[in-house]
Parts: sequence; C-alpha cells; structure tokens
Amino acid sequence: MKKIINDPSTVVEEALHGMEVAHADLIKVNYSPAYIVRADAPVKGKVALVSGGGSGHEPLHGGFVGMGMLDAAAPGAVFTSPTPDQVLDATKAVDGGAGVLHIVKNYTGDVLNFETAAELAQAEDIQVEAVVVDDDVAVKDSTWTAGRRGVGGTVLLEKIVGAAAQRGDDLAACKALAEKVNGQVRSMGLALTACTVPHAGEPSFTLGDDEMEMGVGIHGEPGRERVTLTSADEMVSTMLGSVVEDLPFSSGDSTLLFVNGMGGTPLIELYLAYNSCVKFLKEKGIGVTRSLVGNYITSLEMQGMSITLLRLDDDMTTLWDAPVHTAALRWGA
Amino acid sequence: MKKIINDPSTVVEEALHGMEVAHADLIKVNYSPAYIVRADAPVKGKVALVSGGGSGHEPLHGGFVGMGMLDAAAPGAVFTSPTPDQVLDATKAVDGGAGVLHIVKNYTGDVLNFETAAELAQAEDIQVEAVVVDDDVAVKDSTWTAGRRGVGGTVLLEKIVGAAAQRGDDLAACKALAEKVNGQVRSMGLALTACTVPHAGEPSFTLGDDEMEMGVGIHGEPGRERVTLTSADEMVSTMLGSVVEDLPFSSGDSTLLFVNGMGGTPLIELYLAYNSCVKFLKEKGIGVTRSLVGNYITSLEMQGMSITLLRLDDDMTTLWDAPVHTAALRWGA
Amino acid sequence: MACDAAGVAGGVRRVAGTVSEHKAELTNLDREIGDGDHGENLARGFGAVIGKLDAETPDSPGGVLKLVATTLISTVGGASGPLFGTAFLRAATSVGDAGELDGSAVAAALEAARDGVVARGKAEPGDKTMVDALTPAVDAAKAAAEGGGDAAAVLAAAAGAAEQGAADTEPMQAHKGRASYLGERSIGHVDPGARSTAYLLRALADAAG
Amino acid sequence: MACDAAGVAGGVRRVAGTVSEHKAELTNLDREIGDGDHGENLARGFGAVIGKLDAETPDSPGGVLKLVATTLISTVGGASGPLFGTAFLRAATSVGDAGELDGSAVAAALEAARDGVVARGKAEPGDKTMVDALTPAVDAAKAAAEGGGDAAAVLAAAAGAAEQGAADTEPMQAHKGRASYLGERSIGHVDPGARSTAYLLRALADAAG
Ligand SMILES: Nc1ncnc2c1ncn2[C@@H]1O[C@H](COP(=O)(O)OP(=O)(O)O)[C@@H](O)[C@H]1O
Ligand SMILES: Nc1ncnc2c1ncn2[C@@H]1O[C@H](COP(=O)(O)OP(=O)(O)O)[C@@H](O)[C@H]1O
Ligand SMILES: [Mg+2]
Ligand SMILES: [Mg+2]
Ligand SMILES: [Mg+2]
Ligand SMILES: [Mg+2]
Repeated sequence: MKKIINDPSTVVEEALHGMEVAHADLIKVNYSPAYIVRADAPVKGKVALVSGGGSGHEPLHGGFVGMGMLDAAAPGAVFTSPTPDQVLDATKAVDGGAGVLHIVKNYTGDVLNFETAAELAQAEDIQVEAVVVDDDVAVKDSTWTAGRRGVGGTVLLEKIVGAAAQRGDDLAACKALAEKVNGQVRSMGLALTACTVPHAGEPSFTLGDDEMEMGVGIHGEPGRERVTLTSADEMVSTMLGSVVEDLPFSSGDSTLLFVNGMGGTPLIELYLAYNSCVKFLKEKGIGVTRSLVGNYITSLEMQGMSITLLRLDDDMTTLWDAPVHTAALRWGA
Repeated sequence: MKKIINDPSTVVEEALHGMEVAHADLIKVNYSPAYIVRADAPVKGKVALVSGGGSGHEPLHGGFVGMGMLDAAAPGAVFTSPTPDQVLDATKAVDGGAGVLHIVKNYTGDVLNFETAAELAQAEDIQVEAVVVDDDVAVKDSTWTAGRRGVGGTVLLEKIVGAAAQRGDDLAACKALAEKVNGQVRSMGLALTACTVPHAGEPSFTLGDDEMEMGVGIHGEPGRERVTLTSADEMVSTMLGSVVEDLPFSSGDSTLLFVNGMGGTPLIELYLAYNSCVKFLKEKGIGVTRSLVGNYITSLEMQGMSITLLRLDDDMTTLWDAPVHTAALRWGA
Repeated sequence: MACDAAGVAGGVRRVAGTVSEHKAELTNLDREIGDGDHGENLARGFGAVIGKLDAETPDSPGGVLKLVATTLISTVGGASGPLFGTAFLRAATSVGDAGELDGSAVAAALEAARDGVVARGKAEPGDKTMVDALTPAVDAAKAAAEGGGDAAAVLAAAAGAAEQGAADTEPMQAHKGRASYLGERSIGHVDPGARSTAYLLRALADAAG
Repeated sequence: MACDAAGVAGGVRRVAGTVSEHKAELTNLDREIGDGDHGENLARGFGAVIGKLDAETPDSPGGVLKLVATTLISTVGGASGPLFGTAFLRAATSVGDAGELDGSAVAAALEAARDGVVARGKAEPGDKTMVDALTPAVDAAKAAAEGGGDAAAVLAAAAGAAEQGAADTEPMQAHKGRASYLGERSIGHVDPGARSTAYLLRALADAAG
C-alpha cells in the first residue's frame, strides 16, 4: 500500500485538520464528533443542508460546504458511514430555525445512521427531512438488493438544492426539489484499477491487466460485470447507453453532463471521455447545456470514471448557475 | 497500460475537443497547429501571457487560460514540448499590441522551441519577452545539468503575473514580476508510482512496493534518489526541508503553500500532507497566509505530490487574490 | 462466572479481544463482497467500549449492555454500527434491571436483539447477513433455556449455532447490504457480519463458561 | 545512387523507415534516462516529412534538406525537434543550390549540422547527447572526404563512427538535456538521441551505397 499518510487510524482526522487550515475562511471543523460546517453557520432563517458519508470520496462532501451548497458534512471513517451523533451534532450546529434537509446516499449504513440522527434531532424539536439519492443504474433496483446506490448525482443535487436553500426556498420546497433532481439524474461508474482502504492495506479487488469493472461503486464494490478493457468510445457507449435508456433521456432534452474521475484518473482522460460523451449524446439528439469535468466524488486512488446525466429544466439551470463558494466548487463569488 | 483513451496518437486532440466543448464560454481551441486562447483574445492594450509545454500535466496550461491568468497555451504531444509554430501562432493570436510574455518551464526542449517562436514573432514585429521558470530544488543548478526544472512554481507565477497583466501592468513590469516570483518560489516533488506515456505503453520507471522516488520531475524523470517509503511527516520534512533551506525561507516570512497532486493522488492525502506542511513550517516560524491544495500540475496518472512554497509580499498577495476565471482556477468571478 | 454486571462486562472485554484478534479476517471477508472495513469498524467500536468500561462499569447487566449499545452506535458507523447497536440496546431493554441473568433471560435478550436487527435492517433469513447467524443462535438459545440450561449453556448453544449459521451464508446470494450489489458474485463468500456475530457470541459463551 | 535531389529524398525516406522500425527501442532508451518519447517524437516528425515529400519533392538536395528541417521543427517538439531541425537547416545552407553532392560537400554539410546543434544546445562532446554521435561522425566524414571518398563512402564512414559514438555514451554521465537530472544514475544507458543519430546516418549511407 502506497499512500501519503502517517497512520491508517489518523488519516481522516489529519486530512480534516488540513482542510480546516487551508479553508479557514470557508469552514469550521469539529473533531469529536467529526463534522464540518460553514464558517458562518447557522444561517438564520435559511434551510440547512447536511450531508455526509464515509471518507475517501473527497472532495465529497466536505469540499462542498459553503455558501450556496452544503451547511454541514459529517465524514465517517474511510468508506464507513458516519455515526448518528456526528450527523446529530452537525444538524444542531447548522439549524437556522428553518429546518434541516439530510442528503443521504443510498447505502444501508448511511440510511440507518442518518435515520437515527433524524429521530434524535426531531426529539430536540428540529425539523428534519431527508432525501435518499439513488442514481446508480449499475445496480438493479429490486427487492433483491439494497436498492440503487447514491453516486455522482449527489454532487449535482447538493449544488442545485443548496442554491435553492440559499435563495430562501423553504424545507418542503427544498425536499421536493431534491426529489425531483434525484428523479431526473442517472449515473454509472467504471474502474480500471482498485483502491486500497488504508486500514485494509490490500486493494479491495484485483483486476487483470486488460480488465475493467463496469458499473463499479464508489467504495470499490465490484460492479455489474468484469469486462475486457475497451476504447473510451466503447466505455462511454456502454455507460451512457445504460444511463440514457434508464430514465429515459430523449431527443431534445437539455442536460447537465458530469464526467467524474475516481481519484486516480488524470484530467486529460476525463476531457477525452467528455468528448466521447458529447459525440454519443449528439447522435441521440440530447443537448448538453451545462458541464462538470473533474474529480468530485472519488474512491481514494482508484483509476476510472463515472458519468452522470441530469435532465435540466429552467429552474434547475438557474440554480446550477447561481453563485457557490466552497473548497471544491466555486463560481460567481 | 490502462487508460481511458481511443488511440495513443489522438489523445491530445480528443482531450482538446473535450475542453473546447466543456469550456466554450472561456476558451477557443485551434487544432493545426494546436493552441488554446481566451475566448475574448486578443485583449486590446493588455500584455498577453503565453505558456505551453508537453501535454499530460493537465490542468496545466490549458486549464489556466482565461481572465486574469493566461491568454494562450500551446500543448505539445504528451511530455513533449510544443513546436515553434504552435507558440508562434498562439502568440500572434493573443497579441493585443502591448507585447507578449512567454512563460517557459526550464527544459531543453521547451526553451529551444519557445526561443525559436520568439525570434519568429519578433521578426513579425511583435514584442516578446520570456521568463524561464526553474523552481525545482531537486535538481542541482550547476553547469553539470540542464539547470533546474520548472515545476509547481509555474502555476503560481501564471496566476500572479496574469493578474498583473489584467490590471494593466506593461510588458517590462510583467517580466520583472515574473522574474521576482521565480526568484522567490521553490518546489520539490515525490513519486509513489510511475506514469505511463500513452505512446510508450510501459511505465516510465519501476518502483518497488516500498520505494518512492524523491525529487521526481513532472515527466516521470527519476529524481534525486530512490528511498524507502516513509510517513507523510517524514516526506514533508525532506521536501520542505530542502525547499526552505534553498531560498532560504526564514522565520517571519509570509508564504503561499501549494500542495500539488501528481494526478493519481487522492485529495484526502493532499490535505493530510498539507497539514504536515503547516506543522513543519509553524515550527520554523514561517507563516502560511495563502494556500492551494489539489491536482494542478500533474504527470498523467502518477501517484505522488509536489510541494511549492512562495514567499509573498503585499503586491503578490493582492495579485493572488485578484479575480481569475479559468477552467481550473476560479474566484471572484 | 456469574452472569452479573461484572460477568457481562468480562464477556464484553473478551469480545473486544476476539474482534481485535480477527480484525484482519473480518476486513478481508468484507473486501471480498463489501468495502473492506468490517473488522476495522468493530475494532474501533469495541476499543471505545473498553475505554468506557475502564472508566466506569455499570452495576447491572442491562447497564453494561446499554453502554455497549450507545458506544457502538456513536463510534462504529456503517451498517454494522446501528445494527449491532440496536441489538445491544434491545438486549439491554429485555434484561431490564435484573442483577444477574439466568438461561432464559439470556435467551430472551438474544431474541430481542435479533428482532431489533430485523426491525432496523429488514433482512430475512437467507439474505446473507448477520441475521443468518443470529436466527439459528436464538433458536438454539431458546431450546437450551427450555431444557433448563444456565446462562453459560445457553450462550454456548447460541455460539455453536451462530458459527454454523455463519458458515451457511457462504453459498447464499446476498439480498441486503453492500454485498447485494454483487448479485450472483456474492455467492461463495461468508458474510462478514454473520462471522463477526458468531465470534461475538463465542466470546460471550467462553467468558461465561 | 547519385547524391542528387532524388537520391537525398530516397535517403530521407529510408531514414523514416528506420526511425519507425526502431521507434520502440528509442522510446525505451528515453524511458530509462528521459521521458519516454524520443522514438515517438522522431516517428511523428519523419512521418510528416514523408507526407510532404509525397506531395512534392524539391529539385535540389538543399531543397530536400530544408523541407526536412522545417517539417521536423514544426512537428517534433521536445529537445530533439529543434536540434535535428537545426542540423538539417544548417546542412541545407551548407550545400546551397548544388544539384548533386560529392564527398566533401557531404562532409561539410555534416560539419555544419553538428555545429548548428552545438550552437543551439550548447552541449560538448562527453555530455552524453547526440553531439557524441555527431562529432566522431564529422571527423570520420572529413577524413573519408579528404581521402577522396564519394558521398556514399563519406556517409558510410560517418555512420560507422556515429554508431561507435552512440555506444560510447553508455558509460557517460549526462550533463545536458533531461538525462542530466539523473546525475550518476544516467551512467550505464545509451543516449537515445545519439542512437537515433547513428540510425539516421546509417540509413542515409545505406541509401547512398
Ligand atoms: N439490512 C441488513 N440487515 C442486517 N444486516 C446487515 C444489513 N446490511 C448489512 N448487514 C450486515 O452488515 C455487515 C457489513 O458491516 P460493515 O462492513 O461494518 O458495514 P458497511 O457495509 O456499511 O461497510 C454485512 O456483512 C451484514 O452482515
Ligand atoms: N542540449 C542538448 N544538446 C544536444 N542534444 C541534446 C541536448 N539536450 C537533449 N539532447 C538530445 O535530445 C535527446 C532527447 O530527445 P527527445 O526525447 O526527443 O526530447 P525531450 O528530452 O524533450 O523529451 C537526448 O537523448 C539528447 O541526445
Ligand atoms: Mg463501510
Ligand atoms: Mg519529451
Ligand atoms: Mg463494510
Ligand atoms: Mg524525451
């Protein structure tokens, strides 16, 4: 295992220290329990957005805390959902009296721990609603699984709903918008190499030199099938093919295309893949009016990418364009 | 070789296409010869900044083209300096009548090709000056080498001098500032794994499971020495130790600390390393007043990092804080 | 050893030792069909439990169980944190403020624990989760208690059945938790949570026996 | 073959073939002590040269050499692009508008080429660069020309000397170019630019012979 760390058991805490010092103007960090809040939290009268999940997906979620996006993030151990007290204390720290929306990626652990936190917060008279993001088309959504996973769509949802909260939408409106975004976004991932959880010390899985894991999850969970390495165009056609068919997206749609790196993929490959995506969508008559290309929801040092497509309407587009000022996404401010 | 590509010989062109579509509001791309310019180039009366170098270091330099930073970037083949005609045509495309500053990283190929381009541009009556960046303390600056390499300091220089050009500084002032920045910035890199040039198909070097390359260059050039993998704190102490001693930086200095990923290093490790750096500098009484953490000057999928330290004065700080709007760095706009 | 507050605390300490001893194995099982953190998760949780117990041991079995529950909930995270937390919480409620537990109290506590896990996680037997270790354990515990077994005997019966239950998860296809994403590829691996459940019960049984 | 425009063009075509044939070897040498692109760089450059020659062959040796020079300069990049470009440019200038080259014209052109590389790159013999292949080649070419050798003989002499010169770079420590960053670790590898220079001269000699 080759990592820039001191000790597997202090990775998350040391990285939080680094974030805190590097972004002292934006965020404050609490360590016991661990959570990150906007430096100006609580913002009175504004609906607060709290997300969280295992660490190892940086910049998700801590990198999205700030004006126009999240109010707090609760980072668990690497690939391990946070505990209820992290989420509860974060919720209390950011509640500005207008209620709190929990943004939860659909994993058993995340859902259970956020549920417990929400119950405890409600017992303390904080209004809490939750949206569970499940945009990963690689997983069959059936009673035979824990349901679709929350992946790249989470980033877009946090930005768009964050902007709505910032402009003053109330809790019910924020929750409804979050559900709408979740209903219109689909994603799929792919791994070229595995990642190594610091504590485990060994890669989560092994891939042959000419193999890739199609449909991989962001915790290195093996995906839909292990297939032979193909060209970027073919990767994109499999991934976007599933994504487009699932919603389905149709000719004339206006979309936000998000090509995301898994942490170990260089930007040059992401732009190349983005180009393949645009070609693919053009043929189908699907328009790309907004874009995001980069490493935003990652799996440690995994090489690979995920592709997320969101069907936009005018309001979502306005909210996407609205100013945001966080460590990882910033514009108009 | 595991990459998201279609064909090694079209990687750069396809990635340029992707960039062009993803950032149509910011940049225009020319393909033959290849260069990227600000969408609003030439900016009349403003000194234009042109940089360039081999591809594979993204977002450097194309990701830094835009308001407040570069006017043009000339991307060569992967790890290969651009040709004079790329640089010449880029220079002509952005000259707004106030002259053009070439920002060249100190590699034999880059220097030779930019020199030729500058001569040709001058023959066409364009005022051209050049600054050669050589901030890498891993290389001994002696008559026995090609001189120090230009690495992380380039990013900071492009931002700071870009802001000076944007506020209206003339060519002589921009050149003087560029030389001042180059004189006050030092860097050192480290590789945990090698990278693979698409055309070569094989890793540029091989490292044992417990080895790292201390002082690596951004083209996978082996560095100062191959040593046993250590803790983040020890890596930082070796790297920053050399950096601090070289300038030297002293107690009371106000600095910009830039912790850069080599392309395959996850953000969580960069923030952790940043934390180690801050601890190290604190002990020496060196203050960190500005920061940059992320993958900004990379070596394809290499795992590793570089650390850059710039001694700031008031003017540089103001220029660093000035608005910038590029694909990879954006604030205040 | 008597199944009083000190006895239960001793059992919990032994659990902590077992978890730490098998940390790598549990993590490896989770790497196969999950995300490679199960051993670490439990080690972190039971490590924190030991810290709490060192500071102050509650004076009833229920108190100890509740301390374990709240500590696991606030330190483990993941799926197993709330599930094991709920299990210990329900067990604590089940034993009330009894000063010492007999065989049937232990069996009842185990049943309450299992029911709590099922209520939270919605897994059924055969879904390849810790429920597949807990359910046979509850059945065996109840039988042993009905046969007049004391706390140690009931725990020993539960542990044996849980071990068998854990082994039986190997040919199953997962329908809950992270392993379910693997579909058929989850077949052929033992479920980490079922295995840790068996270790946990074995440690309690050994401490009691 | 006569060393006229067609002859030189034929030689250049053969160089393109040789470069493409040895592309992987040159790249591998450059992976050892550089950045792994030398073979690719030259293959891209001479590929473009062939395209230009196919479109139109200039009518003098100097014209062909100039076409090669400008094409290499505008397609190769890296250190070798401007250096080989300069070499061909100086050679073109040296031969002027002669319709056919004799032995001494070839030797003079080689010397001009080498001087151009030195002027641009500032490398001295022993610095472990292409200059270490070019310099013995120039010496051998001049000797052959003085001995009355024709163009083919001069090129053959140059090629042989360049091959030896390239081999001799192996024990050297690099002081110029990317390999210089390696310090002592550059010892024990043949310089890629010296090797490609030798291939280039050998191809020209073979075509002329
Ligand atoms: N819905 C569920 N019901 C019961 N047990 C579950 C459920 N989901 C997961 N588990 C158990 O949790 C174990 C995984 O725990 P752990 O690795 O600590 O959490 P995570 O999956 O969040 O990483 C699985 O092996 C399984 O036994
Ligand atoms: N200053 C110099 N003078 C002469 N030749 C040089 C010099 N610097 C580099 N070279 C030659 O260039 C070769 C490398 O070419 P290439 O790999 O194409 O360029 P780059 O080093 O830019 O990747 C070296 O092997 C060496 O022979
Ligand atoms: Mg987990
Ligand atoms: Mg090169
Ligand atoms: Mg797990
Ligand atoms: Mg090279």
